Amino acid sequence: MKAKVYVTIKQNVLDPQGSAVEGALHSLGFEEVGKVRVGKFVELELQTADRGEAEARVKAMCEKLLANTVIEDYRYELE
Amino acid sequence: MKAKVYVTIKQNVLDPQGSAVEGALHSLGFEEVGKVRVGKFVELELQTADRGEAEARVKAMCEKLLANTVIEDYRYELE
Amino acid sequence: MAQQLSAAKEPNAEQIAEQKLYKQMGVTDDEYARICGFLGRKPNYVEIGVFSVMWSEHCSYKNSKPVLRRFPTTGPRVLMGPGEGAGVVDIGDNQAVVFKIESHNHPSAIEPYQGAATGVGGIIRDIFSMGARPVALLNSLRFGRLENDRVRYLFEHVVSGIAGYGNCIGIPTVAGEVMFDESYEGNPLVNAMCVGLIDHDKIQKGVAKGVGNPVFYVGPATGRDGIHGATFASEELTAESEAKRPAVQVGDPFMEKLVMEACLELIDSGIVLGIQDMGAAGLTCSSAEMASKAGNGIELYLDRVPQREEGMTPYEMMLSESQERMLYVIRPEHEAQARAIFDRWGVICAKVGKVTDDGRLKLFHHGELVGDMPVGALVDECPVYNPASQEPAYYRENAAIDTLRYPEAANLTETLRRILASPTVASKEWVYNQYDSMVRTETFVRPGSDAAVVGVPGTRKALAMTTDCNGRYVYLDPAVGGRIAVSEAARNIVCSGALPLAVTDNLNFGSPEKPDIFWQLEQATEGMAEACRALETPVIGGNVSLYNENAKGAIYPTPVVGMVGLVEDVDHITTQGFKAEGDIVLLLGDTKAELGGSELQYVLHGVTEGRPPELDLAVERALQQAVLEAIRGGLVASAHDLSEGGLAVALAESCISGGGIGASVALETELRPDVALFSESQSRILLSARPDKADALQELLAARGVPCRAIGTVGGSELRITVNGKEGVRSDVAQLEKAWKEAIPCYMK
Amino acid sequence: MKGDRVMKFAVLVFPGSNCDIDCYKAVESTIGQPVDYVWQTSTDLSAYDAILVPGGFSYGDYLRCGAIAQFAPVMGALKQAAEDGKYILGICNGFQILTEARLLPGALLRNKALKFRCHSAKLRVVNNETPFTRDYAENELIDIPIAHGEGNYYCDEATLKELQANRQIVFRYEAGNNPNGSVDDIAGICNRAGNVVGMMPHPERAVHELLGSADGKRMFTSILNAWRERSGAAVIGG
Ligand SMILES: Nc1ncnc2c1ncn2[C@@H]1O[C@H](COP(=O)(O)OP(=O)(O)O)[C@@H](O)[C@H]1O
Ligand SMILES: [Mg+2]
Repeated sequence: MKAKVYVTIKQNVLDPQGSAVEGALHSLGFEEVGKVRVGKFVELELQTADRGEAEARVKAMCEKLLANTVIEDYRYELE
Repeated sequence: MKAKVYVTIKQNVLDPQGSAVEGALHSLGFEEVGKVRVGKFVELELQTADRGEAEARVKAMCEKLLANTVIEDYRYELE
Repeated sequence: MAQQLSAAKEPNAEQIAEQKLYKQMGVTDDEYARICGFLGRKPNYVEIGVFSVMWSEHCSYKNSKPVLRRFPTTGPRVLMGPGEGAGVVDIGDNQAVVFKIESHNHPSAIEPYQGAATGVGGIIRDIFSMGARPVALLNSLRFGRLENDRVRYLFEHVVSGIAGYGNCIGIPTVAGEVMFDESYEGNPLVNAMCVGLIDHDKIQKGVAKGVGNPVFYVGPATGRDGIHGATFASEELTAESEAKRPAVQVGDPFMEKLVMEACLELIDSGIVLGIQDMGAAGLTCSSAEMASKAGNGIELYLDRVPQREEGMTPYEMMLSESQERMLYVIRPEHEAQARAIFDRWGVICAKVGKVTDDGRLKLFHHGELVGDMPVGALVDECPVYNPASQEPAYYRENAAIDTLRYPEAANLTETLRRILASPTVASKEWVYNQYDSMVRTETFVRPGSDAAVVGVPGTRKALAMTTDCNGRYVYLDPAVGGRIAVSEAARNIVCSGALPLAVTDNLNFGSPEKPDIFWQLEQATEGMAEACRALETPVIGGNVSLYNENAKGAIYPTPVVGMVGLVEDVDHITTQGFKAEGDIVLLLGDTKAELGGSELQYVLHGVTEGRPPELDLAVERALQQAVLEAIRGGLVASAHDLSEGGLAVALAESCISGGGIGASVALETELRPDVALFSESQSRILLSARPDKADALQELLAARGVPCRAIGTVGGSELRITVNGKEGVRSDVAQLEKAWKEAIPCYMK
Repeated sequence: MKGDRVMKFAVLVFPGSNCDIDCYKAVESTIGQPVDYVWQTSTDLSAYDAILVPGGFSYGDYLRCGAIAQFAPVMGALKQAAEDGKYILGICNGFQILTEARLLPGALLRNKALKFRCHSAKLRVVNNETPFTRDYAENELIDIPIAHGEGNYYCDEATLKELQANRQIVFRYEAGNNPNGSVDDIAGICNRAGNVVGMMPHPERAVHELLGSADGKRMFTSILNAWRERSGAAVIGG
């Protein structure tokens, strides 16, 4: 089974990288762009066929390692 | 309109961060995990209603700035 | 007082009083009554928020003021002592060095990367807000034992946070210390120090000068970052309140670099009347202090504050701790000139207020007066407490402990290897290789010797710098431990070829409301003050961090000493590594049976007990003066101060730092061999000298009354130590180096 | 006489550059030629004979190191200068900018161990026939410090073959001491014409003994000598 994890910086938390990318896009002429946030995207494979189990495991991985829940949110998809 | 951009390291390029995350997951007891790849996830808002135009613009942003096509692939979604 | 619309959901003055909501902000009933007295009415929500931060320990020093008064703060070279962002010390030729240390312990315990990073960012602002160019960073860290997962997580991320910020902004991180002890579990210490250079005539003050002058805000927009954790019990946890929850502060070193360059350029232009960084309590503290120092008032128009988030209330803006922000005052006619500078650097700059003559801090929001407080009350009228103090039982009990009660260490080579591999003693390369220690190309001694040395551009002078404190000694005897912390720092400076100039200190202690902790604080500061007087290194600034406690109680009292010294000529720079085959090794000072608080005790027996080593300030002073004289006279090849792990560890380190060169040492002693090798007696230094200089060196030391013995020679690839003719230690230096270098990486794999 | 003309150096400055001052000082102290800081908004580099793209964290190194800097106004002039055969040296972040701008092939990934590393490093001078390395001996081992988090040079197989075939690999880390996992131990490369060099190690940090090594000095004398030779003037002693 494949899992995709999306880690984003919490709404209220400053995202300096997002601001820098937004500034760069503007100066490149992409002025219509706003609210840029830069997060992480993790793909992984799980040797499990059991969807329920996979879900629990991925959630645990996010909580323990993939996301820093003090400043980041995460969500995931299983395929 | 919202756009989500996923930037991943090309398959044949070594992904040091992915390997490190994989190693860390294994040592945390998630031994069933493999092929971990770490990429970027960029969210942005576009002031356009025209889907076709938005698509062309986002593609241009990716080619120019958001991805380095020497080492990275990208894909995007519009919402 | 007008009702504010934007904050309709905030409790009003009556509710704050009735429900004693001020208590959740850390304001006591008495303090609340006092605030009401100053206002002549009950404070509203913004006002109580502003008072609560201004009267917090962090801003008011209400529990520590009396002990801080013990420190000597003046001296012939001190241009500015405690009070401003940082102290300033003359180094001649119209130049001065500016430095300060600050803690970020609690933020780092929650979010280690950002906590440490923003700690570095904050201390850098303290330096450039004085008008000084930051030239070096140091850090003093304490963690629990590396066997613990959470400790490793904290250690890993604190170090990368420090690296992330300092490397990006381009200020070299050149020195520091890291110690590990379970006492710090759950409450790591993260103290960051910054050193800057300035010309005398450029020194700035944080004053709001000139009634009618505009007040400007510089830096990124304000968000709900790190707002005073006072949330209200009455407020249910809805999705909305979740979104309003104070966010962890995130550092943006790139932004700080731009703000720093722009501010230094602005200061250079000569138009700044007053400038201050927004540190703890952000806009509140900076505006109130600037007004107070000028004897003026300030009006702020909060709707003009650049905002990152929608719907921010006056309360949130006043209490936000968003990073990388500054406040400055200029004359109105200079506005365009200032703007041009900030525009070029791409930094936001907004006119947010005005200097007034009424001595009040007045807050306006969309034209309405939403807060009105006397500046004097905010800054100077916080009650000062004299907490109860009591000598703790452990202190008395320790006096009776015989530190020699454990059997003699059997295998001295193996013991040395174990101590070298103890994380506190082991090489910190894993840490400092993550720091850019060389940017600015003035780092003449990088991390890895007793003190770092950084050149003063365009001169033959240089600055030596270090941080030191052994919390175990301070715990066992705070007065002696305090004396040792200052003396050891000075000794490290002297060993590098510099004259110790002054001290910045960071008092990391437990809760001052516990009488035995307050006793530690009193005793330790007394000991430090004595040493500062004896060694002529006044305290020019510092920081207090109290309430450092974990589930098991207070941390070891850890008054970290940051010290800077002046190298008169780069030719005097001396490092700890042995230099050449055949050089004579000299041990200065007396070794006594002092194992209390030693690394030997901790590593072999897992205890920290007894009394720490003694320290006689007259002896220490004579030693330091003689060694500096010898170094300046060109008699010394290497110098290394003896600290954790004693003589054996110092010898091993001098061999390793010398590129793996060996040494052959013969000790004659009445002490037990393990004691002779691992005792941590103070006021000792290991020197090496070329054979043709050794006699002159010994004569000089004898003439100055410094005990000195030639104990061996440099050479070969082995470290050999015999004690009274019997073999004690014998090992390839490479073996010792392996144990020392691989210890921390091994934990951190 | 051409010999009277001085060689003019530019040090580019982007927001977040922080080795700009070091490069400036290095040119002054090693070869005493005139140097100017050139702010990224400038669009004309025609007055300069050599251009240094310094290290640091341009634009915070956000997104990717050097990614945002490649679009600065000065980059057009830099590309022109490269085409005109002027000497261009990108150090650390400067190397990253040059690859992002495709003035040099390949890309710089995160260090294999994911950590920033700062320490002395031993480099092999692989090609001493470039204008930047002529004062070194072939295969000489030199001591130049590194300080980077993303110095892991990557290029595909075909590009690597080309680099090898055209002698575009200028520096390699000493075998067994590759600090970042870069392909073929590459520490620095040049373009086909040889007038553009990018390297992760910092020669400007190794220009006198107090800094721990003076091995970087000869990069600067090389550039000056190459330029003087090209312009027909006397060569200074190495
Ligand atoms: N956190 C750190 N950051 C930078 N340098 C460090 C750090 N910790 C230790 N070092 C460096 O490692 C060397 C040894 O440190 P330490 O054992 O504390 O020295 P000493 O006992 O002489 O005070 C010193 O040069 C010190 O500056
Ligand atoms: Mg020391």
